[in-house]
Amino acid sequence: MEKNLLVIGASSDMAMGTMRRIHTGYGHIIAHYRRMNSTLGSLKEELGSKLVLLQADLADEGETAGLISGIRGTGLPISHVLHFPAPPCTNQRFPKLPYAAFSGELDISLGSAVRILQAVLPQMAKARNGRVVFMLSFVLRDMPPKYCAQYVVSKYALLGLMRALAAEYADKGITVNGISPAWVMTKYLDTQPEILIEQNAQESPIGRNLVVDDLVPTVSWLLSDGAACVTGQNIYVTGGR
Amino acid sequence: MEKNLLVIGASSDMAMGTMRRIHTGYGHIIAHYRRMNSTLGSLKEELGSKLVLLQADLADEGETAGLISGIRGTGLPISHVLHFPAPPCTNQRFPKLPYAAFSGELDISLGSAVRILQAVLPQMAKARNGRVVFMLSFVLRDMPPKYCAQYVVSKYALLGLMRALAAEYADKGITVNGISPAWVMTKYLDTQPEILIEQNAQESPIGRNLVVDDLVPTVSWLLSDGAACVTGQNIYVTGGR
Amino acid sequence: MEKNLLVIGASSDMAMGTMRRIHTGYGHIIAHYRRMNSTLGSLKEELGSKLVLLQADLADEGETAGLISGIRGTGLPISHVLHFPAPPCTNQRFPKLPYAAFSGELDISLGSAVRILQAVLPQMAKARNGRVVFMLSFVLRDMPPKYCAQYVVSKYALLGLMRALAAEYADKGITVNGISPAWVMTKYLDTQPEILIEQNAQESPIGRNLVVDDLVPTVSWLLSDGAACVTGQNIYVTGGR
Amino acid sequence: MEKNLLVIGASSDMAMGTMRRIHTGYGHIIAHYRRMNSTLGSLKEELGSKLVLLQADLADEGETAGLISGIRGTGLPISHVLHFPAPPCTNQRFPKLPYAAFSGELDISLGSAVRILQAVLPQMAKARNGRVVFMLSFVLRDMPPKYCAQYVVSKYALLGLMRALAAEYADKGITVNGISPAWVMTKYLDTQPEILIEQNAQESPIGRNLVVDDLVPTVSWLLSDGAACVTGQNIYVTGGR
Amino acid sequence: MTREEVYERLNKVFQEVFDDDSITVNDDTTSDDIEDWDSFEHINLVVAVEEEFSFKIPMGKVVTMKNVGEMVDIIMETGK
Amino acid sequence: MTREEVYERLNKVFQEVFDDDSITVNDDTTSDDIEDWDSFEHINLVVAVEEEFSFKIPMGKVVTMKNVGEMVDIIMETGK
Amino acid sequence: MTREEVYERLNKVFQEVFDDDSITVNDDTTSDDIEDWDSFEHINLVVAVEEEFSFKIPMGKVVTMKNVGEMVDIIMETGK
Amino acid sequence: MTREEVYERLNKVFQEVFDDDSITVNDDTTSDDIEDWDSFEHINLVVAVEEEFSFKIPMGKVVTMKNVGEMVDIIMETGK
Repeated sequence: MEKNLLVIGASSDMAMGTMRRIHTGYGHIIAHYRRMNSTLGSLKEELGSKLVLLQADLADEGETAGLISGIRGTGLPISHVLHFPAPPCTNQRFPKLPYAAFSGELDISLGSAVRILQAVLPQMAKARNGRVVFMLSFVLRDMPPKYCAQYVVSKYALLGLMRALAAEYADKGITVNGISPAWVMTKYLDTQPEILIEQNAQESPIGRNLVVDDLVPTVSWLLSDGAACVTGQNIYVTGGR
Repeated sequence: MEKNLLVIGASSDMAMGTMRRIHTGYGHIIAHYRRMNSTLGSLKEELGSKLVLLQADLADEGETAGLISGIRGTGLPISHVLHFPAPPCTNQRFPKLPYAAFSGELDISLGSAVRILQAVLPQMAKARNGRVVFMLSFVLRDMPPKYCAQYVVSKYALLGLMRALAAEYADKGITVNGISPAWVMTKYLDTQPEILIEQNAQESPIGRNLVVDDLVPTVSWLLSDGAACVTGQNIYVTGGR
Repeated sequence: MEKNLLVIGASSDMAMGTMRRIHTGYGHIIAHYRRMNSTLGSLKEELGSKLVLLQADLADEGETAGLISGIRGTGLPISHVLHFPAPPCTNQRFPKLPYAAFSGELDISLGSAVRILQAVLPQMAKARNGRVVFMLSFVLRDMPPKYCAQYVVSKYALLGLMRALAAEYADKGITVNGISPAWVMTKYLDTQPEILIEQNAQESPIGRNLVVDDLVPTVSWLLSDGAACVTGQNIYVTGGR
Repeated sequence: MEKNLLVIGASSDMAMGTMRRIHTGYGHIIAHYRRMNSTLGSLKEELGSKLVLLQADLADEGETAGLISGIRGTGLPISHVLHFPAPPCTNQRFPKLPYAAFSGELDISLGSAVRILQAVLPQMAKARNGRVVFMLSFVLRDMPPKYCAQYVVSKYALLGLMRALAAEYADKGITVNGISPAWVMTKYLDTQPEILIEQNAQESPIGRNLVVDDLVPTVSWLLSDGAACVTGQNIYVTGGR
Repeated sequence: MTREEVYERLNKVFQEVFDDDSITVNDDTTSDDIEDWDSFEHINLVVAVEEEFSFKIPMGKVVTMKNVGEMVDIIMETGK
Repeated sequence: MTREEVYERLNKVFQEVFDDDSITVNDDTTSDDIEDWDSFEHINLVVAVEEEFSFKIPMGKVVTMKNVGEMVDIIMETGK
Repeated sequence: MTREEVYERLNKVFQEVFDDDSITVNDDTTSDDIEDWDSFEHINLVVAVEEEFSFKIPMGKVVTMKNVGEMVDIIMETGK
Repeated sequence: MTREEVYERLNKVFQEVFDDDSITVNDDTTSDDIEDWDSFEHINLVVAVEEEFSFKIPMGKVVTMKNVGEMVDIIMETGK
């Protein structure tokens, strides 16, 4: 049965790095992106028609709806889903966070996941085969870091969705899991002060922050046929933090 | 130092049962409610001016803002907060849930918690003393039940808020915790089919569903001075499920 | 129904501090101790015949058997059990730990728990009423500290016993729980270098190490009638570590 | 750098099935076994000198010591370790379990792990490279099954060892993880009544019990270079229980 | 109430619950015969039947009903 | 095999499993009548019955058996 | 750049970060003297200082700086 | 106590802690120069130094000591 991978948030360094490593396993990759960039462009050149690019701003409900019909429009049955979207995380004391910081983050990460998965899961269930992987975060572990409540809340909401879907689809051949990395060196960290990034690297047992390639093998394992009996799990990739 | 308890969602059976048992420990109880009912009415009669009732529909941003100025209006320094609000949970397959079922539930439970705590926490931090307790749920444990993804997601979001606030306020004399009960016999279960309620009771090691009084001692412990070093914890009260 | 409390490891600062605070709730306290000390002596003077002292070295199987017949000999039905025994923890690299460091620690903490609970649980089950509380440790949370593998292993073993008994006795009116504190200032820390103790205090959000009184309210709550629906839980008391 | 895999408990169906699938990745496999059987025999024939078989009864301290010198005797630097040993689990009420059921199980599973890892970890640490994987169990999740306290305790003890070693060796290029399967159809289940096995299969979302091949991909991922940043994790492979 | 009358009303209930007018059930129909008949719809079905025939199906039977025939038996015993 | 013969052997099984020679069971005996008859001993009981009468009790019936009478019915159907 | 010039600009930085124009700092000022000076504002402060004086404060010193005096020393060494 | 005397005793301490008689340290020796000098042995080292020179090294300095030279300075200040 042909495997088609749907990637939400494909213009992130993490998504692009992952696609570059794992595309061989799939017939087509349908990749949602928000802003085109050179890396994604060259990946498109490399993969040609195998990589279907769909643009949308997930903060806009209408565009998300458009994305969904775009996915349907490809006529490709989705078997695997990778979910990456998350707005850049800025640090702020709780009382100074506008509620929009919470709702906005939830609409993008949770909203995109709910709407798009509602569109693709029924057909994955009919096919009795599917894999869904959410990019979560080490903040889910125990006591989270201070001063990013909106980020922590949105990751917990995704964790809840992951668990709820894992339970609801466990008897339908579909696994739903998450991967929770420590800080990964990507554009995503641009909003963080350099000293914090440096501090994180020093405090890590491996003496450095993670890079995208540290995560790829775990993502591919969760997407693989061999992980058919692993569901509802949140895998921490932290180098021992 | 006088203790003043703020109760959000006071018209729920759980809130009313709790207030009835623990009011003696507080100078005043500021109780938000949505719809007046006879139990709350008689509690008001009983407690008189000690119980300050404030009405608001938390689904309405304006009314929530009004509630906050109402709380400020009392001029009473809040030292303890109990958060109960959650819309009745209906069972539905994931693909059939409108996104409004998620966002609506989050706006009420998470939204009320964020907005109201942002208003009261700074002064609790100045006082270097405070207790916040969230009513969470057993669905947070491990594999959740099927067919209530919107409920699971909103409880996970609150769990995330609880943990984030516990971390941010641990050095300010404020503890933030949650209590996660199994099914409790209250109006809240009216939306559940009787056979499911019966089933739950039979499957419980204690052979029955919980009642509000099963939870009160745990809530009072978390609110007590003696629990000053307990924070970020989610206490399961399930009778051994 | 009269409540009789059995305390294993009563000569520890933690046990003595706890008994001093909670003895009023019990008809008798049957307290096992290893070495008499002045504090325990004065507690005995204070409580008189209410406090039954039984000496035994739990490292010695014979003496443990003697202790059990001693408990039976009192003819007092045990309704509540507090388990404290743990050998002082010394830091050592894993490869340098003799296996006796593991088996010795397990024999004392796990061995005493298994043997004594096997003697008292059946009658507690007949009475359809009982409380068991284990003193565990914050090392159970997430990544444990380095260089005390034998200590971590023995605490995990007790956690496992706690969970197994909670499951087996949930339908018999018996709750089994644990309490996991961060560093508590007691004799027990004498084996730790002062700088580590100081370091721990500084790294704690509350700016100090715990004292026994920080734990007592949590222990009494777990032993109370009101906690009848709380079982299999491990409560962290860490001040937000 | 040549990879050499040490397998403890190689005569179990799980170990043999795993070795058959993953041997190609290793220069040599040093396999401890207790009793020779035809499957292991034919695997030896197949792999020839690549598979080094060492016999020992881990319940006997002397034989374990002999095993360790046997491992050293091969002169092969161990880079990867798989730990399987666990005595067959029999169901019994807690009060009827002799303490020997606990200590015996611990001596075999924990004792073999401690003694053998103490022998091989230092050199793995010098090489700044290593993988250790423990076979744990789904009983570690939440409320364990009833009537096998000795089994639950020994798995928790191993979980504790896993975590303690993960923390102590995270900065030395060594990862230590566990895999926790639901019931797997192997000789190991021979001690379980058929109806329980059937019941388990029916209650599983996937409608069957696991087979060894359901676990192998997860084991190989944890052993792979790609999992270098995954440590201290316990991966549940349960099909959604 | 004849068995036929019961089936007439029962078929309507099934068609509504599974939102499929082509469904007709008989004594031997089981959950295997209707694709969407899982634990979730089973509860909805029971609730709908209880409403249609205004009576409560005892817990035990909810779990053990093997086919529609048994359901009809229960309805005819105590349903209205 | 007569019902009497079954009961003769069955009583021995019960007496061994519950380790109590005073136990005698009849058609109406249920788990409520024997204090130790919980989920754990139920399994042991089934295993012992299967051995004594050398046959397998189908899964479904293991769960739904309401009283010893039903157990005897099953034994007489398929037991030896 | 004289110590006075540094303090002139540094005071502005402190006033902005802590959003309080009344703040003036000197060699002996420590985090104890400014109520809001916690781990969070310390990072913001360092970032603001780095921008104002366009240079990077080495990690080690960020952690060990005991008072504003030491901060000024670092600025005068390498700041612009 | 001269710097030489301190080093004489200090070298013994290092040799015992790291259980290696070949070790000799000087002002520039850092944890990088001694393979086993990690967080664990650092604590043991501090404890051993405190015993040998019967004084307490203040918490802050335990963390910030950059090389053995600084350690010797501290010892000469307050050690006996």
